[in-house]
Amino acid sequence: MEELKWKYELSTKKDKSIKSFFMQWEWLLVVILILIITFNSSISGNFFTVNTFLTAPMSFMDKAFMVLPMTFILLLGMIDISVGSIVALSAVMMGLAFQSGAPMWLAIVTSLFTGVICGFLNGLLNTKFSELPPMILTFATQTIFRGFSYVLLENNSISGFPTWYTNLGWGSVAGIPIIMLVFIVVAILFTAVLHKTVFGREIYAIGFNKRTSIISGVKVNRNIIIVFTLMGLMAAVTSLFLTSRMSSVRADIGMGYELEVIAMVVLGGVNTSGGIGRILGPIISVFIIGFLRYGLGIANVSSQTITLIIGVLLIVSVLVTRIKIKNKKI
Amino acid sequence: MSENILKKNRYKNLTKNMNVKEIGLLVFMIIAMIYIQMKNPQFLTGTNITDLLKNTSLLGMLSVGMMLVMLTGGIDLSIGAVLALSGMSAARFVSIYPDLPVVFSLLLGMMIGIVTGLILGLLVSKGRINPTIASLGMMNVHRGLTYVVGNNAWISAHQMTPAFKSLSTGSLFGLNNLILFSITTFAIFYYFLQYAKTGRNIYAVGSNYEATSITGIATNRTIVTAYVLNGLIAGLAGVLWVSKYASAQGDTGVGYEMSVIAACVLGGVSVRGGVGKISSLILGVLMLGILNNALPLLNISTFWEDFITGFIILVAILLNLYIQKRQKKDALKRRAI
Amino acid sequence: MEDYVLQLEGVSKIFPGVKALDNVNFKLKAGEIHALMGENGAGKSTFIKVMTGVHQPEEGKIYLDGKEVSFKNTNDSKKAGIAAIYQHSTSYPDLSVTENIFLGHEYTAGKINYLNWKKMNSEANQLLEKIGANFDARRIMGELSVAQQQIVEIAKALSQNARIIIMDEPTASLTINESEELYKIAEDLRDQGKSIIFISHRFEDMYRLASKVSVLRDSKYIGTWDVDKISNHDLIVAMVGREINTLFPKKELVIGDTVLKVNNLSRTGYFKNINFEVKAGEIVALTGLVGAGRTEIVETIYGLEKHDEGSIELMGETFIPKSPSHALENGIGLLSENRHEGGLITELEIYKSITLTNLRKMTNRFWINSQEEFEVAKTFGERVNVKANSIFDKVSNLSGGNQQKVVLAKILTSFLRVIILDEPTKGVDVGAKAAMYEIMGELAEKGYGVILVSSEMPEVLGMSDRIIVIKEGKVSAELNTKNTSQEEILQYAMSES
Amino acid sequence: MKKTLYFLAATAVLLAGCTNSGSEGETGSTDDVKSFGFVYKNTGNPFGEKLMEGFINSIEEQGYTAITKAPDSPTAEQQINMIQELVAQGVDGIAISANDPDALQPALNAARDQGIQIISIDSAVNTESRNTHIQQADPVGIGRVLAESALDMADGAGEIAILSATSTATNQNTWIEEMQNVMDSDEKYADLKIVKIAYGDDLRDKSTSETEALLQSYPDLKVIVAPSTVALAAAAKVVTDKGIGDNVKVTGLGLPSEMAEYIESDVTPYMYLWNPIDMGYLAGYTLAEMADGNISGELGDTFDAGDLGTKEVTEAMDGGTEVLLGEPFKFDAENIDQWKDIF
Repeated sequence: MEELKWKYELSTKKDKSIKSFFMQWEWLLVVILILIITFNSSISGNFFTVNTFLTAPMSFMDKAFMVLPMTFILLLGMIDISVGSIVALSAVMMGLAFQSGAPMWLAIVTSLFTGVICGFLNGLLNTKFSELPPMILTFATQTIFRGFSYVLLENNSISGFPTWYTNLGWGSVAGIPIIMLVFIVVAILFTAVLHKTVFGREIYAIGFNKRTSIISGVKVNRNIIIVFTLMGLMAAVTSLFLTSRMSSVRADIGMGYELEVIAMVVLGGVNTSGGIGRILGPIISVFIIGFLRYGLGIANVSSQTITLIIGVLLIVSVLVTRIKIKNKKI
Repeated sequence: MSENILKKNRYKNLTKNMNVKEIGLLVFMIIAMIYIQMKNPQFLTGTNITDLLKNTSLLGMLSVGMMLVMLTGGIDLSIGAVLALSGMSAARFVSIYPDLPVVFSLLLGMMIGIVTGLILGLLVSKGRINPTIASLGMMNVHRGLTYVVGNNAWISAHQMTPAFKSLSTGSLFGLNNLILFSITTFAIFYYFLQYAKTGRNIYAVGSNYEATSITGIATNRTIVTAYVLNGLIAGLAGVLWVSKYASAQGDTGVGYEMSVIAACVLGGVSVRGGVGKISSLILGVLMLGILNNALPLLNISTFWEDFITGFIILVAILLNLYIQKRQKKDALKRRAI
Repeated sequence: MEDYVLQLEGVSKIFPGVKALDNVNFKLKAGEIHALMGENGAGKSTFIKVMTGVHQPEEGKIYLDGKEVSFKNTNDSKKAGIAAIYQHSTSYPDLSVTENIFLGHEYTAGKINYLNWKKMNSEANQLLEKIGANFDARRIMGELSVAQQQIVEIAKALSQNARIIIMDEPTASLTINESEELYKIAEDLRDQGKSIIFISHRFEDMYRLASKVSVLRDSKYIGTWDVDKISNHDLIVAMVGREINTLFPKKELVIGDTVLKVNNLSRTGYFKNINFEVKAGEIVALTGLVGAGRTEIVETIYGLEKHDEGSIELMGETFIPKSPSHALENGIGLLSENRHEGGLITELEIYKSITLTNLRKMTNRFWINSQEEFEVAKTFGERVNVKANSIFDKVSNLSGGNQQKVVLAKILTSFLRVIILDEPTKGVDVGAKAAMYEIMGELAEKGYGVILVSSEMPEVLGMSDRIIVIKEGKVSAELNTKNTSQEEILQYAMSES
Repeated sequence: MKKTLYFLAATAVLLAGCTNSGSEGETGSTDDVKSFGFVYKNTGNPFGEKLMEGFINSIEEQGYTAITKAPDSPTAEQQINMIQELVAQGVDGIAISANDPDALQPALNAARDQGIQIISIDSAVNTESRNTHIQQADPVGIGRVLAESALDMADGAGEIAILSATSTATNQNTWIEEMQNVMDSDEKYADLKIVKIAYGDDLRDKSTSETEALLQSYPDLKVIVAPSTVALAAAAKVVTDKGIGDNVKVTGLGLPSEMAEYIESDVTPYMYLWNPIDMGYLAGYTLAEMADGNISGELGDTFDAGDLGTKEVTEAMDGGTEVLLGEPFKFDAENIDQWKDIF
């Protein structure tokens, strides 16, 4: 009887010497980023200038907004391949609102609202019909959202937005592009939400084990809907910056964005099966792929070669994480 | 003993119910066909049906390969790029060596398909990379290679030999070669999946991955086999594609993987693995083929096409799910408590 | 020497950093049922994997019929006539029964070796009939009950002409009468001259079936005894390595008011007109056969599924559970039947697992207050006595019993009135079982109403105040624990037809 | 850690691998020699490749350096990024074939602010984004030859259909519109009826099923007019395969290489196009003349365009200015052999 009464004590001190594996992965990404910048500078004299670091991000930051919620979705163990179409539909709705005489701010709200509705719809489908894989459901909505954009705008384009709107995508404050500033704010928010709030913790829990999360009282469906809605919202934000940069709206914009965004998230060390990864990695990946494209472009490397290189980079990086995880397990 | 018979009978009812899925799709298709026929009487004519089958045959072949991959629980987004790579290579080959028998270009396309399938299969099985990501990466690689092989140019009809072009235009027993190719593919893989050990092992791997090592199935080899066969079919289809349209472009088949996956999903192939039949798959492929054929015939504005296609896919998969749920509920009600 | 079909001498299996089997000896006669016992992590699973060729031992020798053998893979052991039936189902849910039986050693015909389904189907049906199963071999595996799946696994072993059959906890998910069926099959096999290694946590299994018992502890071989010559107490000591005096610390408590009352609760296809109540400080056992609807009843009370008719009263007020979170908010907690699918996220650290349910209470407005979270985790982790170094240890590194304690700690972070424990000791070793019973007793003492869902008669009789017997979705009896017996419970639980 | 090193090494090798491909055109940074950029719609398009070839010829002929780029899919988004890259590379002028007439305006204006000359070619950008446009042929002229060939091949009367590229393709839409204008304004087209405008999205499979649907729905169809290479070749292929080349003719605008087969077999008795090499060549001269300060792209400017002789800046239909290459060129069985291997 005495033996049963022993008590174990649980330490609450973190063992600082064990560096988490994922931290290492992010350091690796930073090293790759530096490597790419050094390399780009070496092959093109035009690369290593202040201008590059200020204007180049303009060219690739728009997708970065979608990388943040897509990280959440992959952490949930789900996927959303309809985001490119949401970009198009929110842009089209914005354009139509503007065309019908609404003030620009209202048009912007329309776009954001459209994104939210699309995202919410995706979330609703994925919770109501959770038997079906998200890949299939969002594949269907992808076609529907894109199709609806065509139905609405046909082959027309809408342009003539006010200058201040165009400036969103092209302007700078104190030398730093506006798009970059907005991204920094949004990224900090998403990071804080994922790593410092209950909501973020629950995303990991759902990603690892959905049923356990439900039984533990986590409002799984609500969280999934929120995440997909955020995804829609950020797709709308992307559409705003994209249309601002293009100062024109068409039904065919944002084609293929979903795969680029997913590739960035995966390169950032987020596992597609859910639960594994942090948000910093995908953020660094945005810059890795962005600077790689920009730098190679400046060096006159053909775009299909760049695509090929990014494909190989994606596979090699995932292969390396896998090998490391495998070693870790034994 | 009588109880035994009773139970077996009950089971027979159950199998009948399981086909409800297919019957549902069939009914859906028939209704759609009647509607189309009413709108445009040219729909159910010999020529149009031949056109429809010809245009759907490559989709059919590709979806068989995709089904093999999906049965293992995988997916292949690179299939469109493989199509382009093998087609471009074969066309280039034909234009450089017009005197060699056409079989060589077919073999070349299949070889390329096998190699791409092997790489992807190894990445997925040995490399343990998620198939979506692995095939996404390979899609980029193959697409890039296609431009390299094609030297940024197209290969046009006049650069191809008549024998090469007749691969897809010729016919046997009154049936167009393409249709024959796809029927043969369906037949071979029906046999393969039903009566060959490797075929059954593909189902087993997708049904319970963990158990395969205990059962003594060479898991990785089975997965690689599925991807290689998929690559082989895609490589073959690539050559036929180029032969059919008598032109090879760098951007051949961009996004075609989505049509192929849609056909599989409509045909009841589970993305989770282990579930899928050739018979249902044929229905799914035909459904998509009818859709592609009928939209222009119905004189529907081109701007509505995507929307309608997406909507029908969504309705079909939700209907499928509803039928399954309904069946389960009925079964529960029948349970005597 | 010649008597033994199988003999292991000094077998060791070493994984990087761990010795999973340490100098293990084992002898098996033809026509013998030999129980292999030991706590979780004692090395039983590795033992099976070495026997079936999944792993290759680093040291030691294996003799089959007196001849030394070495299995390089599962096919080698199959050919030698060894088959294993695993604890976690290794079946293929999407494939037919026939296919599950013959996968890996199919019958083929013709020059091109096509699969001969006709022959396989008829042979599969013959095999099933031989062991008294009454379902068709063409059925899809996933549609069968757990017990039927076990029978398929046995048929599979027979189809491979196995002489030595290893059964790894085959009764873990079975009810009493299903177990009884399995026992009969096992005895039939024994009488046909097959040898069976029977691995189980249940003493009833061993006493009922085996003639010999061998014990493993901490990867080491402890000893082999004749079953009728070793006492329960000595066996526990052998397995645990220390004395455990009272397994069931049931105390007499003052029973309080009714906390939960279920009136005519029904769910189509699962259960009908269920009535019972639980009082504060009371442990009510829900027992019956697996599949009788017990888990479905408690999951409905917990809000995981919706009921069609009837009502639930909580503290005298009507309560319609909308979701688990709603149930938790109202004071109902559930320890799920399968901790891997419903209790734990093994990839997470201990503290994250414990605080998952009530993390919202440990925040400053938006942000998680880590210090508070750590404190809560420590408090509750220590309260259930989780054996670990720190709250930052991964749950996956804990033993089954300790994992179960983490689940319990998580549930206790909520303010509860009713705790539902669904098979809390399933797959848990003897030491951890005792600890679970201890905690269960404490919970009742603190005034919780406890619902214990269990198929294990000793714990039902040892821990509960009242017993509700469920049969085919209906309450067949409500018994006072003091005035009943195992036989009476079984009588009410078993089907009359 | 070892794996990490492997990965870094792999990345380094990968990057090193593209140094070779990257170094060939690396001249943009030199300040003393002027450089000019060309952005086409998408990569791997033979028409675009020939445009770029002509452009490079003329720029190098003048002793300058040329940089050509094309995105791997025909989107305006990627073209914006390429314009930004060219600005960073310090070019003196950019010629662009736009995927969207309006979407490039902010990017091009930002480039102009850096003193970079902008012209569009093939697919125009809006007038505010460009100095001038290189016009392959007068759209009215294109509309007229399309209408005339349809009339000719239909023997003066009957049903014709149009199979275009994507529904959003500006050039094709303009030409179709001009063709309809021509047909509406002249009595001789009274018996010629356009039954449908179909879109094949520049995809082979879709163009094929659209063609088949046209043939199926309009059995009396006499001519299919396709103002895009993919659509034209796909339509001709369908007609060839069905063996109805005697009843249904296919014509339009297409590449000689793609169409040689069908011109020789008389499914397409003749068709029109312009010489992309000359177009690119003209763009090179126009751009260089502007960068040298000789012309500004104003109406009435004249300049010497190398082998093409003297060219004049004229008024364009959209209100801006343009430099016209010439009349559309007719490809028929007589001359197709000389052209099919060129572009």
